[in-house]
Amino acid sequence: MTPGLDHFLAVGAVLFASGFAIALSKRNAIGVLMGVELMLNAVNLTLLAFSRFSSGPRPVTGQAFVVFTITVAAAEAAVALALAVSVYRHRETIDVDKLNLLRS
Amino acid sequence: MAPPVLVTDHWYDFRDLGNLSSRLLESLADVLPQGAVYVLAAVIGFVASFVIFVLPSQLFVGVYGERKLIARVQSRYGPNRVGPFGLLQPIADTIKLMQKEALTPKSADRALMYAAPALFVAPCVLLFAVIPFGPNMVFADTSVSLLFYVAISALPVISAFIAGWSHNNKYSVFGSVRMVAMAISYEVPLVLGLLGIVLFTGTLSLQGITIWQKELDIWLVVLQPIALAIFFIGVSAELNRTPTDIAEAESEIVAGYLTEYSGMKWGLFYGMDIGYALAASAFAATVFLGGWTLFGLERWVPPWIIFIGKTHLFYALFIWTRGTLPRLRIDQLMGFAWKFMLPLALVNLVMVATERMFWVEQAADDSVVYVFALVNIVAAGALVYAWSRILGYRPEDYPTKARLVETAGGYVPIESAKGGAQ
Amino acid sequence: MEGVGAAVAFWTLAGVTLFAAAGIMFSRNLLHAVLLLILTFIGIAGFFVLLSAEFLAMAQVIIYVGAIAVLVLFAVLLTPRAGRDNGESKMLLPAVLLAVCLGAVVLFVITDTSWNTVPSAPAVEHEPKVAASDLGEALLSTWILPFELASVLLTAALVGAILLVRSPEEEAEDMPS
Amino acid sequence: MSGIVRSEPFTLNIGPQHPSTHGVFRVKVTVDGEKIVDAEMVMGYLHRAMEKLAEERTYTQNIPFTDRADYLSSMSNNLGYVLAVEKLAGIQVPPRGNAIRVIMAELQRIANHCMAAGTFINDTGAWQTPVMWTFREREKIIDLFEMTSGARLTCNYMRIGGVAFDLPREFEPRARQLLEGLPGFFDEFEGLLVQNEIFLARTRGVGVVPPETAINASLSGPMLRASGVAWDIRKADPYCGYENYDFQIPLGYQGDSFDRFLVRIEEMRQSARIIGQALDGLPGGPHSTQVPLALRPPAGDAYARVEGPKGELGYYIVSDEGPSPYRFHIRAPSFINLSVLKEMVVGGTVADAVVSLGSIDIVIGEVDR
Repeated sequence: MTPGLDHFLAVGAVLFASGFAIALSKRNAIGVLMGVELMLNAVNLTLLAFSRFSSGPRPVTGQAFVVFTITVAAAEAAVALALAVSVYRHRETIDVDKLNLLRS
Repeated sequence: MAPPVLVTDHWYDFRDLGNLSSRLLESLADVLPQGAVYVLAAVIGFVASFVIFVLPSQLFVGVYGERKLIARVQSRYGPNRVGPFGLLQPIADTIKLMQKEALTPKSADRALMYAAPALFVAPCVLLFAVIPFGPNMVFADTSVSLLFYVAISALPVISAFIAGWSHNNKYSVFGSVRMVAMAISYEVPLVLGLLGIVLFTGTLSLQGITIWQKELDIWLVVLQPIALAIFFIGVSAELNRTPTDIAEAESEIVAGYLTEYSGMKWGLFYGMDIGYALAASAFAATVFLGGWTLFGLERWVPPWIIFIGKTHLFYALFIWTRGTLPRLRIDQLMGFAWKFMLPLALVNLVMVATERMFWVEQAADDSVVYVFALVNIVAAGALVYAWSRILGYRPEDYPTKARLVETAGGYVPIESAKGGAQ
Repeated sequence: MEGVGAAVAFWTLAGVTLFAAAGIMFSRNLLHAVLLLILTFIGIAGFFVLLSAEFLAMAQVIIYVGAIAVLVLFAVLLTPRAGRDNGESKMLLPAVLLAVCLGAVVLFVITDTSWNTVPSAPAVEHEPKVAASDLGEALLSTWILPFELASVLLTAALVGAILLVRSPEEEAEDMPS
Repeated sequence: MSGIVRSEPFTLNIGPQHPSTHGVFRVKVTVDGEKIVDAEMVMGYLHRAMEKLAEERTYTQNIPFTDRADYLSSMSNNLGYVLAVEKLAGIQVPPRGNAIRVIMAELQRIANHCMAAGTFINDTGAWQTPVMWTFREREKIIDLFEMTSGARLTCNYMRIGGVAFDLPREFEPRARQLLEGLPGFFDEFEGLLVQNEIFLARTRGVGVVPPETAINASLSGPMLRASGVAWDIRKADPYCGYENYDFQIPLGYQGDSFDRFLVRIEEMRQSARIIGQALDGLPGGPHSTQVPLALRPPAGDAYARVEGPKGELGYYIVSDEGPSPYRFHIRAPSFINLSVLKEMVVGGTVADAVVSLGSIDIVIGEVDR
């Protein structure tokens, strides 16, 4: 049957939950980052679903908002990966469990 | 902007194959179950575009034509043994590749190694979905088809990286890292260059751009020479054609990310390299050379034949550079992308914006476009020359002839030599 | 959004995306996880097309698949001895439990409330088509301030990322001698 | 744990089987990213113990060995060996023999430089286009060799005391025809590449050899002249009558790969001039003197050197009055020119290393002997 608002929201929710699980459970910092990216994408999806189906004169506001989340996600990914690489340079590991020293 | 209907729309009028397929689909519409007609339309569109344009062009222009033309550049004949004038050479190559043994090194990551060729082929087929072959002969006429092309052309980079990474071989890791680094740094100026086009035509859809060029009777290559230069260099960097084929540079890293491939897996990469080059030249023909329009001639000559001719014309440009230019080093390439092409693209954007603003504000009539064309061409030449001078291009103080000395003695310092540096 | 086509597209995309998301969770090799992440990005771009936001779908493919995924690949490349296995940390069990609860709560909320959507199913004719030009105008008219802020943020992130990753030699180079 | 972890350099084999090592020659390169930190050359894959074998064969039987030392310039190799034996045995060569030897040596230099310049551009990445052009010219010269000596590559044409056969009748018209075409080809070839911005970017400043290093490493040929040192055996220690030909020595500016290319192109022009002058003044008379087959030169040693296409090609022969040389040594220019490869390569990228190696123009047969 044709996909309505509930279907898109459901997919968004499941994606968010899996991204959340990945972010919390992965040992490698890059794995955590992947989880975060997935969560941001799920949010984008839900935003667009609402902007597409909800009443309201101008659905474009939802899409404008998604553009801003994409830019924030890109900036955040760049900085997080830079962080991971520089931590790797000092610690030779980016294993989330082992990174407990605050001193450089 | 509904595309203009051709003179006749009988089914036998092969000038627009759209009539034929629509007539066929209407007759089948009631026979097939409810949704199947759309699937059938998709299949017909795909088979038509592939059988008429992509496959023959890939084989006969990509493999045979390229080898013949490059042979001519090198003052030799090129393939003329297999079949009449060597025309069956590509088929012979394909058969040879198919029966060759496809080796997989023991320490390679088998899953990725098998996936990479498939992932390299899929985007190439997708690219042809958006290219308009005729007035209503475009497979998927979305309003963002230009952006679709740029987006899909980012996918083969990932599959090339996977291919190189999965071989677990030093040369291929070299090749894949180079390929990704170069593709990323050439995508930025490429997109900025295309932005100039979008600014002028005002639409993102390729069909819209073709119609714009048809109504104003001007080709965008005249209006935007810098954008064409940037597009050509950016695309030849992304497809790894010769001035920038460092990802599989034979003389340095054997075959880059294709080192361990053999048999049909290598064949797929080789075939799809040509496919991407064809897609890029089809895109350039649509955007820069006026697509299927030829100043009104398209009412008599079938538009898709005009389009195919222009694509092969642009493809000849790729062949020409491949036959004559040596290869740049990776750091020179990166420097060239960021220090030369990006500023040029930005300045071009500013120029186009002012022209567009002038055109819209003054509501000048459409003939002002020809003035813009003149201004842009002159500005392009001046800009390229001035910017290269700034970046240190001094051809006159490089000697082009060795010094000549009469007698054999010790070291001859530069100034006192008889010949001197011309 | 004709009925049958959209439904078929929706369920296949949902299947592909969720399979890939689960794959990231359970795959053993980090690189396979990154490639599955790319698959999810493409799946989500497909969803955007279904929600008739084509410009955003293409932007998503360019930015996520073209740039961020390659960034992650490079990060994996630059950390060779940091273990390429996609292992779980000690927090595996609590993480999964928390995620499941969160998912359950949100799903319940979705199915329970009745959203006042646009009258009838998306098959309605005057489907609010948002062309790229409307989005452009919106970004530069009503949303001009966040647009400028976003560019400032991107520049800050750019400079920050470069500074973080400078190797000692590069720093020594720029140190005033 | 607190030290900054360096990205560890890994070794890469520009191995014996590699498209641009001009033969079986291996450079073990330690690479940090794209930059080369250390390079170690491994050779000997083509060692045929030529110098030992020569000690069991008579002086005339050794001539075919010298063809296979540097298989790309067999005429010059023959000339070197034959001059050494003549110096040892004190044999005089008739003027016509000398003139034919000069013509053949200079033709061989053009053929070799065509090969060297062409493959060098191939290493910078041009898809075989320049090589095809230079090979087209080289074929004409090879036809001349085949007409006179019967073989295309390893001609075995020189004999002790002169040359094996006299020039056939149609040699002169064909040679004249070739000489008319050459200057046009050189200008066209130079025009194609010398202004080419990408070629300049890839070769200027790559693999630089300063003059002091060139002299200390006893380089010779185009490598030495590209660094600005004017040294040519044909001028410094003339043989076979080179002193009465009018030609000049080309010199480079900074000793980088581009200068070597320029020097080679200019040398080809000079060789064409020498051949023209030699053909004009071709003396009559016998083409060689009679030498007993089992030649037994007096005890002693002799060293004769020739300006081969790759550099100073020397033959050192010790005789103990036996029918075969007691000791037979070849001073191979490629082997000595190769010794500076490490300084040229370290610090540059892998791509530069390949270009520098191509610019030295080595032949593995001569390097490994």
